Amino acid sequence: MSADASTSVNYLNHDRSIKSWLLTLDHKRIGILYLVVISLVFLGAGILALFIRLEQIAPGQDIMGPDAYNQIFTIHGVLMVFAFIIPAIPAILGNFVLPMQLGAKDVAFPRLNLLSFYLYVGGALIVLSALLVGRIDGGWTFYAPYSIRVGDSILFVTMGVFVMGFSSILTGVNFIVTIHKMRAPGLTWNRLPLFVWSLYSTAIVQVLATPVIGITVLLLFLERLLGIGIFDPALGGDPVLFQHFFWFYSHPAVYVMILPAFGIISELIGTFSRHRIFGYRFVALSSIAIAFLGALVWGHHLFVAGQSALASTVFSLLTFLIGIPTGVKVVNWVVTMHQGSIQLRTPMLYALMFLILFSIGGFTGIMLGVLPIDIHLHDTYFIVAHFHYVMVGGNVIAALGGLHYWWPKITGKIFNETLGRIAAGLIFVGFNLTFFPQFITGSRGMPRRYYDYPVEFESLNQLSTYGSWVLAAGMFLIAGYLLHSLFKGKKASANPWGSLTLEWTHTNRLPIPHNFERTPIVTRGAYDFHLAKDLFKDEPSGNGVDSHQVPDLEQEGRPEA
Amino acid sequence: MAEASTVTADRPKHLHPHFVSSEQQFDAAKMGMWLFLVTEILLFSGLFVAYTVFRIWYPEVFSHSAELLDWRLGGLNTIVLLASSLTVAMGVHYAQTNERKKLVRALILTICFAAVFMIVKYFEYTGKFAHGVFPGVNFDPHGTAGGHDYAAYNIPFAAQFFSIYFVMTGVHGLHVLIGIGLFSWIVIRANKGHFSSEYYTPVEITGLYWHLVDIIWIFLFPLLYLI
Amino acid sequence: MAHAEHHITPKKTLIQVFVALITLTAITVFAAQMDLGPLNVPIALSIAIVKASLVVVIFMALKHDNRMNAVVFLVGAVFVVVFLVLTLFDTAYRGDLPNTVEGTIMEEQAEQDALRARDPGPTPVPPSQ
Amino acid sequence: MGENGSVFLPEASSSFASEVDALFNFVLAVSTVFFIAVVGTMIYFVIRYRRRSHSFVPAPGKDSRLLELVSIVFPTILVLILFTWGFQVFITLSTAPPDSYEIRVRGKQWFWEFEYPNGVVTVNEMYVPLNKPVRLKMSAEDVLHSFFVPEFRVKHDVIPNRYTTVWFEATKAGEYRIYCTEYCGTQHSAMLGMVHAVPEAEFNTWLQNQDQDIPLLDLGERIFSQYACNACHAIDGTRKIGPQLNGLAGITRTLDDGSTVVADDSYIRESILDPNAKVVDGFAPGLMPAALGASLTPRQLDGLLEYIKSLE
Repeated sequence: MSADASTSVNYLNHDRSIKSWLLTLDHKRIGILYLVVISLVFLGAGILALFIRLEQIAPGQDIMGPDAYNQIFTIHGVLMVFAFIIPAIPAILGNFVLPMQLGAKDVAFPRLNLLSFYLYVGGALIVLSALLVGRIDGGWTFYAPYSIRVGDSILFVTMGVFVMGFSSILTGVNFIVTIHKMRAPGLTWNRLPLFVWSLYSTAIVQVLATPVIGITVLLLFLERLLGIGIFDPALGGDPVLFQHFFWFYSHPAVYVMILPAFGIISELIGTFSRHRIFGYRFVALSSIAIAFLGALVWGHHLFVAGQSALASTVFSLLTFLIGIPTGVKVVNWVVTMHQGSIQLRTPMLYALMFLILFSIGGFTGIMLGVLPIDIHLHDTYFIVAHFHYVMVGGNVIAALGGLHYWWPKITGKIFNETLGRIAAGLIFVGFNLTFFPQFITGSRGMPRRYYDYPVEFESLNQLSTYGSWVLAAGMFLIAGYLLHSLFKGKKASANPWGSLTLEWTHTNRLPIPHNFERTPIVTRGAYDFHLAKDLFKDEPSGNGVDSHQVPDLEQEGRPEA
Repeated sequence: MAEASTVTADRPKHLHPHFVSSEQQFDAAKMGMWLFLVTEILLFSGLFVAYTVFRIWYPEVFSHSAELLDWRLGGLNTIVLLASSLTVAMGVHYAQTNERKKLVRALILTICFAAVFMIVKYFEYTGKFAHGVFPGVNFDPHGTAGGHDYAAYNIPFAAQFFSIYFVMTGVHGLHVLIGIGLFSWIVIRANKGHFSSEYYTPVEITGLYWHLVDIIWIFLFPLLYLI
Repeated sequence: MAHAEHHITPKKTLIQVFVALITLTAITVFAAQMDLGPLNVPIALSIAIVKASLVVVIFMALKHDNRMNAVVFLVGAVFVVVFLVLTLFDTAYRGDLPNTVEGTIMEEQAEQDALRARDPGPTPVPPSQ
Repeated sequence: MGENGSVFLPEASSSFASEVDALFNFVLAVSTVFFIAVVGTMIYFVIRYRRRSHSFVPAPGKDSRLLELVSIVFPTILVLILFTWGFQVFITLSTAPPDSYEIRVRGKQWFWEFEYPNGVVTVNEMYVPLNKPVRLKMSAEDVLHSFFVPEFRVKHDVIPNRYTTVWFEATKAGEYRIYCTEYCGTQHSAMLGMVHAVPEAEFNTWLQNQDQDIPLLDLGERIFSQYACNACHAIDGTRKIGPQLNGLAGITRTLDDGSTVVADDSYIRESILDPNAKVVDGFAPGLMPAALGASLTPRQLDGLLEYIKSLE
C-alpha cells in the first residue's frame, strides 16, 4: 500500500471546495451527501414520532388537537417511507460500498448518480412544501376517495413522491448495470459479497415496481383536476382499483427496504463469525427470489377492502410462499455462526438484534397472511407493531449495524466501543418497550391512526410512550458518539474488522478517489477466511487499530495457495 | 479528477474515465437503456390495466364508444409511426457504416414522421373537443358529425372510456414529443460528425427509446380504435 | 476497434420487416371490420404481439444483442402480465362470495329506474315485519 | 381459549369468533416455538463459539444440502396446513346464512346509521337479536370507512357506491363497541358506535317501541314511503291509480254511488283500514290491499293520518 495514510491523497482531502462536494461524481462523496440529508430526514420524522407517542400517552386531548395529530402521523409516514427507509441503505451504504466491493473505480453512470441525489433532495423538498400549502392527512397511503376530497396540498405530496420515485429508479438502473458490467477480473457471481447480491435484487425491485407509483400519482392528479372517474366512486370509479395500483408498488417497496438489510446482515455475520456463510448460493438466490415473488403478494393489504374472495385466497397463498425464502435465510445466518469464531463488536450486536426483532416481524407477517386472522387484525395497532418490527427492527437496525461497520472506511476513525454497546442495549430495550405493547392493543381491537382511544388501552399506550423515550435516547447517543469520533476518534486501520471484501483488503485507510491503485484481481470468495489465514496470524489484539492488510502478493496476480 | 490509473496512450476521446474499454461502456449504456425501457413499459402497464379492468366491467359501452374514434386516422398514425421506426433503424444502420449524410437524412425523416403523427393527433383531439368529448366530468357529447350522433354516446361509463382514451394517447403523445426533442439534438450532433462506427451509442439509445414508443402505439391502436 | 464485431442489420431485412408490419396492420384493421364476435379481442391482441415482437427482435436488434438485455425485457413483460392478471382476479370476480357484491349502487339504481319507468307494476305488497 | 379471550384477544362473543381465536393461538404458539428455537440456538452459538484468539480461523462449514431442504420443505408443509385451515374459516366468515336478519348500514363522515327492515333508523346504536345470524348490508356516503367489532372478530371496509356485507351471530349478550378502521378524516377516532346484543324478545319490543319516541308526523312520513303509498296515490295533484291525497283535509268527496262525504279523520282512517267501504267516483274498487291497514300498529296509523292531513 502507499505511504503512511495521513499524508496520502484520499477521496476526502484531495479537493475540499464546496463545489467539488456539491457537483461531485465520486460515488463515495455522493454516499456521504445522502448520509447527511437522510440523517436530517430521519431526525425530523423521528421527532414527529415522539410527538405521536406523547399525544397517545393518555386518552383524550393531551398536547394537540385531532387535526394536528392526523397531519403529524401522515408526514411521519410519508417522510419515513419515501424519504428515509427506501433510499437509506442503497443510497448511503450502497453508493459508498458497492463499487469498491466490485473492484470498480465508480458506478456505471456517475452523472446519473448525482442526478438521482438532486432528484431525491428535490422530491423531499416538494413533499415538505406541501405543509406550507395546506393540511395533509390521510396516512402515507393517500387512499382514493379521501385523497380526492382533501385539499390541494396532497398534489404536492404525491408530486414529491413521484420525483423521489424517479431518483429510486435511476439508482436501481445504475446499480444493476454496475454489478453486471464493472466487476473486477476474477470476481465471478459466486464470489460476490452478499451485500452486492442484495443490492442487485433491491435494484431489480426498484426498477420494476417504482414506475407504477408514477402512473398511480399521475392518475390521482388527473382524477382531481379533470375528474376522469377511474378511482372516484362518486363518478363511477373504483377506490379498490386505486389500492391495487398503490400496493403493486408499495409491497415490492417494502422488499426494497428489507433486502439491503439482509445484505448487511450477511456481511456482519460473515465477518464477525469469521466463517463462510452457510448455503451462500441459497442466501444469494433467495434475495433474487424475494425480489420477484415480492410482486405477487400485494393483495394481502386488501383482504378487507372489498376484494373478491378468489383474489384474497390467491394472495394469501402467495404471501405464505414468500415467507419461505426469508425464513430459510434466517436459519442460514444462525447456522453460519455454528463453529465460527464470533466477536461481539457493536456491528455484530446489531446483527443479533436484527435476527431477534426481524424474526418477530416475520412471524407476525405469516400470522397476518392467514385470512380470518387478518380480518380481525387489519388496520389495527397490531399492523403498526408488525411493520415497525420489520422496518425499524429490520431495516433501521441493519442500517445502524452497517453504518457502524463501514464507519472506519468512510471516516477513517473508529467509534467508542463501550458507548456503542450501551447505545445498542438502549435501542433494543426502547424498541421492544415501544412496539411490543402495540401488538397487544392491536389484537385487542385498537384501530390504527386513532387520535383518541377508549380507556381500556391506556396503560399499554403509556408503556409504549415511555419506550419511545428510551429508543430516542439510544438514537441520540449514537449520533453523539459517531459525531464525536469524527473529530476526536482514534485512527482506524484499513481493515479493522478482519473482513475479506475488497473495500477493506485493497484500499488504504481512506480510499483514494478512484478506489484502487491497480484494479484488484480476485482469487477467492468473499467469505473464504480459511483461504486467507495469513491475514490474521500476527496482528495484536485491541479494538480497531489492528490492521488486516493483505500482503502485496495479491497485486502481482499470483493466485492464492 | 486526477487521472490516477495508468492507462494505454490511445484512450479514445469518448471513453469515460471509469470504464475500462469502450466496449464495456457501450454495453453498459445499452443495458441501462433497456432497464429504462422496462420502466416505461411498466408506466404504461398501469394504463393498460385500468383499460382492461373497465372494459371487462362495461364491455358493450367500451366497444360502442370506440365507434366514435376514427380508425382511419388511427391507421394512418400507425403507418406513420411504423415508418418512423424504419427510418430510425436505417439511421442506426448508417451510423454503423459511417454514412454520415444518410444518417442525418434518416433522422430528419424520423422527425418529420413524428411531427405528422402529432398533427394527425391534433386534428383528432380538436375534432372531439368540438363535440364536447372531453376527458373527465365536463364530458357532454353533442351535435352530429361524420355520421355519428354524438349525443347518443352520452351513456354511463362512456366518460370513463374517453378519459382512458385521452390519458393513454396523451401520455403517449408526450413521449412522442420527447422523442422529437431527443432526435433533433441527435441530428445536430450527427451533423457535427460526432458519430462514427466507433461511437454511435446516443443514436442507438434514442433509437431504442423510439422503437418502444412505437410498440406502445402498436398495442394502443387496436385496443382503443378497433375492438 | 472494439465495435468491429457489432452486428449490423442489413437494410434488406429492415425493409422486409417494415413491409411485414404494414401488412399485419392491414390484417388487423380488416379483421376488425368483420365482426368475429368473441374472437375480436384475442385476434387483435395476438397480431399486436407479433408486430411488437418483430420490432423488438429486429428493429431493436435484441436477437444479436447481449443475452442479459433480452432477460431484462422479458422480466418487464412478465411483471406487466402479473400485474394485469392478479388485478383481474379481483375486479372480474367480485361477488363470488357474498361479502362483496358485484356492480355498483349507481348501476343498481339505474336498473331499478329503468324497470320502474317501463312498468310501474301493481301496488307493492307491504314489506314483511 | 376461554370465552372471555386471552392477553392478546378480546372477548369472543360471536359464533365463529372461537374458530378465529383457535387459528390465532395456533399460529402464535407455533411461531413462539420456532422463535425460541432460532434465538436460543443463536445465543448458544454466540457463547459456545466466542472468539478466543485473534489468529484462529475456523474451518469452513460444509453446506449440508439436507438442512437446506428441511428448512424449505418443513415450513412449506406447515404453511399449507395453515392456509387450508384459514381458508375454511374464511369461507364461513364470508357467507352469511340465508335466513339471516338483514340490517342496512350506512357509514358517513363520523357516524354510523343503521336502518332496520321495518324502516326504523338509528344512529350509532345497533340492537341485534342474540343467537340469530345478522347480516349487515353496508355502503358509505362519502369516503372509505370500515366496520369493525373486535369482540365479533368482524371487519369489512365500507365503500361509497358499492355494497359490502358482513355477518355475525352474537352468542353473548352485552354491549360491544363499533370502530371505524379506515382513515376517514379528522374525527376518524370519534366515529364509535355500540352494538347491543339482546335476547330476541327484548329485541322485538325494542324495535316496536322504537316508533314511540319519534314524532307522529315523521313516523307517518316514514310509513307512507315505506309502504310506497305514492305508487298509487299522488301527493302533487296528478292522477294515478288511486285518488290524490294532497289537500284532502276537510274537502267533500263524491263517491261512486253518487253520495258525498266530508274527508274527515274517520273517513281517512276507514279508507285505510277498509279501502272498499267508500270508493271515490271514477276509481276502481278492490285495488288497494286490505292487508295494508291491518299490518299498521295504532301509533303508526295515527302517524299516517297526521302525515296525510299535513299534505296540501
